[in-house]
Amino acid sequence: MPSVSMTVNGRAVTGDVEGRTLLVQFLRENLSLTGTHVGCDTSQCGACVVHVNGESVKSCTMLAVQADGAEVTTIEGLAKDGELHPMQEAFRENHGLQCGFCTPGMVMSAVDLLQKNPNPDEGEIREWLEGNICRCTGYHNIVKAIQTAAASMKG
Amino acid sequence: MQMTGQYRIEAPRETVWEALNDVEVLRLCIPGIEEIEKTSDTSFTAKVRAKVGPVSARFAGEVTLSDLDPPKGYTISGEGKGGAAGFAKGGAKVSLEEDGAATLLNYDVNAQVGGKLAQIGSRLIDGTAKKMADDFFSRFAETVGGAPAEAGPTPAAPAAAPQPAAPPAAQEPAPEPSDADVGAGASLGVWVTGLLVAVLILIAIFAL
Amino acid sequence: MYDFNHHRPASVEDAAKALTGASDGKILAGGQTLIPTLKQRLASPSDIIDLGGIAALKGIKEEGGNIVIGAMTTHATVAGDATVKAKIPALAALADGIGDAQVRNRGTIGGSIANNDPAADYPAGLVGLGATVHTNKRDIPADDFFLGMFETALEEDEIVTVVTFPVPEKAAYAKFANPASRYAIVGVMVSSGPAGVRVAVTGAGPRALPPRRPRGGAGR
Amino acid sequence: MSDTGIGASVKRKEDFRFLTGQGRYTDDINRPGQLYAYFVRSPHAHAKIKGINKAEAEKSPGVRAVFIGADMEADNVGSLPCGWVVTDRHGDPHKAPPHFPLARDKVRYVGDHVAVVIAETYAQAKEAGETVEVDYEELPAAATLGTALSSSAPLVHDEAPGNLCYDWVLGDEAEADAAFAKAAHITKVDLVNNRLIPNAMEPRAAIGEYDGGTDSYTLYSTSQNPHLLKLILCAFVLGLSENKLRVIAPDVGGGFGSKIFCYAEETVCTWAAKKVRAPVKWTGDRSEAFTSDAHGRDHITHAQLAMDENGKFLGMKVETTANMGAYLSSFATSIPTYLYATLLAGQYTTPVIYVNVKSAFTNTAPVDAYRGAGRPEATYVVERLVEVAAREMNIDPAEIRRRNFIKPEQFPYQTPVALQYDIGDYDASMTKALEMIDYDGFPARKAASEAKGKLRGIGFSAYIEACGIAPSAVVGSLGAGVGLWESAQVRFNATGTVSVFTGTHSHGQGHETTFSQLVADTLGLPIENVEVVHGDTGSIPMGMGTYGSRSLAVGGSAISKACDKIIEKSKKIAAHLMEASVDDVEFDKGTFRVKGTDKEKSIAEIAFTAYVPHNYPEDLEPGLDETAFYDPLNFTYPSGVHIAEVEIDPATGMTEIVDWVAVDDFGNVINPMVVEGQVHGGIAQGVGQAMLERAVYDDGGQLLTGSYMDYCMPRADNLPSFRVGMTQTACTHNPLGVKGCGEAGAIAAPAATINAITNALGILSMDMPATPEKVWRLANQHAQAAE
Repeated sequence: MPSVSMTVNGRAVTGDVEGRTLLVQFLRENLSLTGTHVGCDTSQCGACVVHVNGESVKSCTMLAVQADGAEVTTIEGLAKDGELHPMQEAFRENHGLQCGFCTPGMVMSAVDLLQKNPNPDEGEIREWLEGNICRCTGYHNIVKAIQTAAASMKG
Repeated sequence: MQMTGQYRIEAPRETVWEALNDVEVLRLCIPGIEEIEKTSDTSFTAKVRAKVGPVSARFAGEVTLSDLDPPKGYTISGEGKGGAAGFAKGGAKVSLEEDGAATLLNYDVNAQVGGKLAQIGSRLIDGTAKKMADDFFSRFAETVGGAPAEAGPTPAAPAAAPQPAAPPAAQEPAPEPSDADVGAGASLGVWVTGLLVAVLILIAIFAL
Repeated sequence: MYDFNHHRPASVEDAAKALTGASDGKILAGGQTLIPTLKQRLASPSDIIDLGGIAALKGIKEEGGNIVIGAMTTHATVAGDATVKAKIPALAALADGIGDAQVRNRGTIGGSIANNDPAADYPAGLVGLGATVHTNKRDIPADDFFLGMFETALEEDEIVTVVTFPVPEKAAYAKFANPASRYAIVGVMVSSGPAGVRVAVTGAGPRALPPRRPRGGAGR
Repeated sequence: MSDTGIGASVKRKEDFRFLTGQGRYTDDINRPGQLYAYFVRSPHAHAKIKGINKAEAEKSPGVRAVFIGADMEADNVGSLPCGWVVTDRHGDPHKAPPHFPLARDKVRYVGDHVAVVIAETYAQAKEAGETVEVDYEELPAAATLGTALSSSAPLVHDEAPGNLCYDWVLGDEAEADAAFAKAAHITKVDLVNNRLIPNAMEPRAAIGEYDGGTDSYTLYSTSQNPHLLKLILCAFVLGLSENKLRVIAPDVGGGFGSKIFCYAEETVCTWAAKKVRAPVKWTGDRSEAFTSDAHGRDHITHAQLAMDENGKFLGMKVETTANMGAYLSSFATSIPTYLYATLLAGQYTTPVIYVNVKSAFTNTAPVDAYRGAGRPEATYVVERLVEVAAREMNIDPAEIRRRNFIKPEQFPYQTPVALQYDIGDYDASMTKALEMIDYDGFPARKAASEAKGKLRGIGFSAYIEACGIAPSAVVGSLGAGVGLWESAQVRFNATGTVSVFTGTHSHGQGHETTFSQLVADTLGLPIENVEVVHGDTGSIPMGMGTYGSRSLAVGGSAISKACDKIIEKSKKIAAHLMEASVDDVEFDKGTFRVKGTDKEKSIAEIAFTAYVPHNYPEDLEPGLDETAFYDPLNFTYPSGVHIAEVEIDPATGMTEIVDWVAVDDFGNVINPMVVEGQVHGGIAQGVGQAMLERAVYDDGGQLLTGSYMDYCMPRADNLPSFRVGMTQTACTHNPLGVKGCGEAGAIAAPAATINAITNALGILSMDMPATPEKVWRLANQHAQAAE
């Protein structure tokens, strides 16, 4: 059984996994980081989005062994010292979530957007979110939240 | 899905008919065949490995011949179970026409896929079924007729898909007009429409 | 998913060796098609040869008037690369329209063309731009590379290493995406460059092809 | 208004845990020693099970047990019931063929449950599952609604000849015919209400657990109504004592109706936990959700509207065929009848309405409530009819609606289809919506679009909803097998904080916040001091759960009543503590005062003494903990007007929603932010139905849209930002004056969208979903016709 080592939310972790173990399974089952969710099996819903080496990826479409040696950030690693990340805060402020299931992936995806494009317009935000499905909010408040976060992160 | 096609085989009808009933010939022609065994004069069991891109599924099943009308044709039908992938079943009505010294083989295939493959792979089913039928009949024509087969496509629908550049081939998998609104490749209309529009957009871009 | 042996070779040679040595080996590039297929248990390879550890397969450079893209370069990298954007903006736009942001962060050009999905974007890009596919064994012009639905000229133990694109005078890619899967219902790459005017279409048939009668008399 | 009181957009209390990955959904829960279940499902739409060979699976690594229908039968496990009896036009109950959790003799849809494999890991269970050999004799399938009732259709159940579940009528056909005979104009439409798959983002999951020491069970489940699930499982399916089953529905990732029902999987996990003496966990994947969650909608309707020469409605006749799927899901029968036909009056004074609904069994997944449940279908019929009528009569679409609106002075208004609307002001919503969309400016906007080569259209939908699903007496008289009241317990802790136990369930609606606001405001407490507890039958009073936009109107009213009881009891305590008469004690903002004195006690002080009653008199009971049950007098009737504006590119058929105005009357509003969020989500689902979503089975009963590759979910780039406005007429019969808001958007949006698209295209009708291909064809057909 292959052994993998990676840094997850700043913490070095090691685990024995099968070749077929998905990154999301490793996070949820081995590390009990259950904030990352699985909402589909065809890599479309985006509930499982985490950052690997700083980029958003679908952790259900990546093997744990592929993340060997990587820096992984999950929703649990976003808030620092009990302080919500500005994106989390903006989601709360703008009611960008309802049932909360798609939220971790949505937030991680949105954070990656602002890394790449700190000043996106509404159309760019909507297009970026193509890989994240939310059934509750109609996206209206998610888009608002990302705009708010963009403004607050600019400072 | 349904599809039809025609092959001209450079062999007399009797020869073609015999080949159609010869397990050894079928073994050579069925794409992905791993095992085939005759269980009676009109039936055999087979194991086939179907590979479509990343998908690779083993189907085990039975094939039966019916409506035997030697040497004019028969109906070949079968059903295979593919475990997690689901099942595939279908049949082909094959008729043989004499065309001078050669034979025209007409087929009318009816195929259905069920379970997981239908559920998540519907966009690829028609193309795959068509490809497998073409593979079979072109290999068959080649095996029996000796030379690469000459294709005479008789499309069920107006051929919208681009034609391949090189033989051997019947018509390319023209997707069947289907009821699904959303599947890629779900509807012939969408393809034609989309193609035209995309070409028009590009022409507009180039005209600038 | 069925279990498999995982290999992470450090060179293309080792990867080819692992592939030859496996009873039913499969190359893993970005994995954005292969992993969902494995999850659905629609394939059960004995061995997975993960190219993620081969640094030489990544990256983009300009060389002899061509844009040279390593097989393991992600769509996001191609889409965001300054050289590609300057020299072949149509190719950057094509890469930027594949799947979604997360798929683009993992999916690779080599994986896409080796898979040759009939609705994928890159095959039309390669044919429409007159690219050449380089493997560990040979160089294959794009026109000869894409054979049919999911079929390429690649042999069993052949691995795509690099794709080179001649820089066209101008080019454009347009696609109609399936609203659900976002695969191309149809995508068209048109270019005018060293190889003349080229048109290639994906989605509308089993493989990326020039249309039967290119408009305006353009042809290969 | 305080910044956390009723009417304030308080930020949600539940968000911190969801935003930091600390939500606790069923799949996040793991029980010691748990095993994993994998369901072997039918790949066929219709087949006889001739035999099942499970020997190899039983020998597979890690496998503890493989169960099939016969094993459940041997344990006398019953059929999953349908809880609502619909009486047909001849006075007979609907046909109710059995629905066993694991199929016995036959499978009837793709995804039907055939066997369950229980193993130490999920992978082991799945691998073993593939070795279960089922010998099927395939049968022809009745896969499409259009042909299911024909005499040549294969029979889904022997118990239901002709595949007919019921043939039901509402209204008087002769009266309707008489109204039509007088008509100056009759508008006819043929509509298909496309079948939808709910797709809550969290797939269903369940963990069944058995405690041998107490002979009791715990079921963790993704349920919208844990008590109802408990009741059904115990009383109808598993034959357990109700005191021996605890159902916990923790955080649930969306429901939209699909998690109301009692499903095979949770039944099997509960039952099997005792068989294998270990917790049994099942987590569905999306593929399973597509095939085996109850689907929604799926109607074929022919409707007619009779009018006088001024466009005044004289009568309506509606014939609908509704799909039930292969088995009756928990409430399936009521959706196309009592939740559909009764809404066909809409906001209008149509005096006579006659409805005939035939429900059919087909070899497809069961169909039941999905967001709006019957009411979107009704609104689609009414608002398409009205729109087509306006175009045929050449009357402005807003004007024809205004001419027929029920006027404010006509309330309470008895419709010809059994409902009594308590209050509303439909004209007010229309006026506000027209202002917000700048209706007068539409011709100029249309011209501007045309100058760009685009087609612009505007579409109205004036919807009404009957929600706050209750009252028990009414639903009981209509055949419901349950009461539809709601419960609440408001429990003061000794230190002055409050735990509120509600029988409703929150799976995105924000109850923890809204209910806290309600309690904090009513009792004069800081909102942080209020905790809302839901979802655990072990701790909450029996309640009926959340669906049909009932939580605030019914559940919130129960909380309000419990708070009243708290205040009443507190007054007695205050009177004792301040040595005054109860009648002299007044309560205001958390403080009890003796009239005309400066004596006062805070509610926290009262609560403390209630639990430390060192000097209570004999007749004063300690404790401050009150439970209330609330059974309303009527449904609530939210209403509103949605206006969509679209722009179509005739060259591509691409439709863009360029503006959306929603003006809704939800009565009094506790948290406008939460309410607007509900409206947004509802509109998105309605637009999804109108433009993107459609479940497609092929003629053989295979689901072709079985993943997100083919079933098109609305995504951010399919939708605009919405403009939401409100008008208010307070509900007359609940203590809060509130109505329901959860389904409004999904009810209003399909008609608004299709009305806008057909308006842009200059045609009368088209079927949903309005995909680019369809729109392109119609746009070009239209262009040709115009040349």
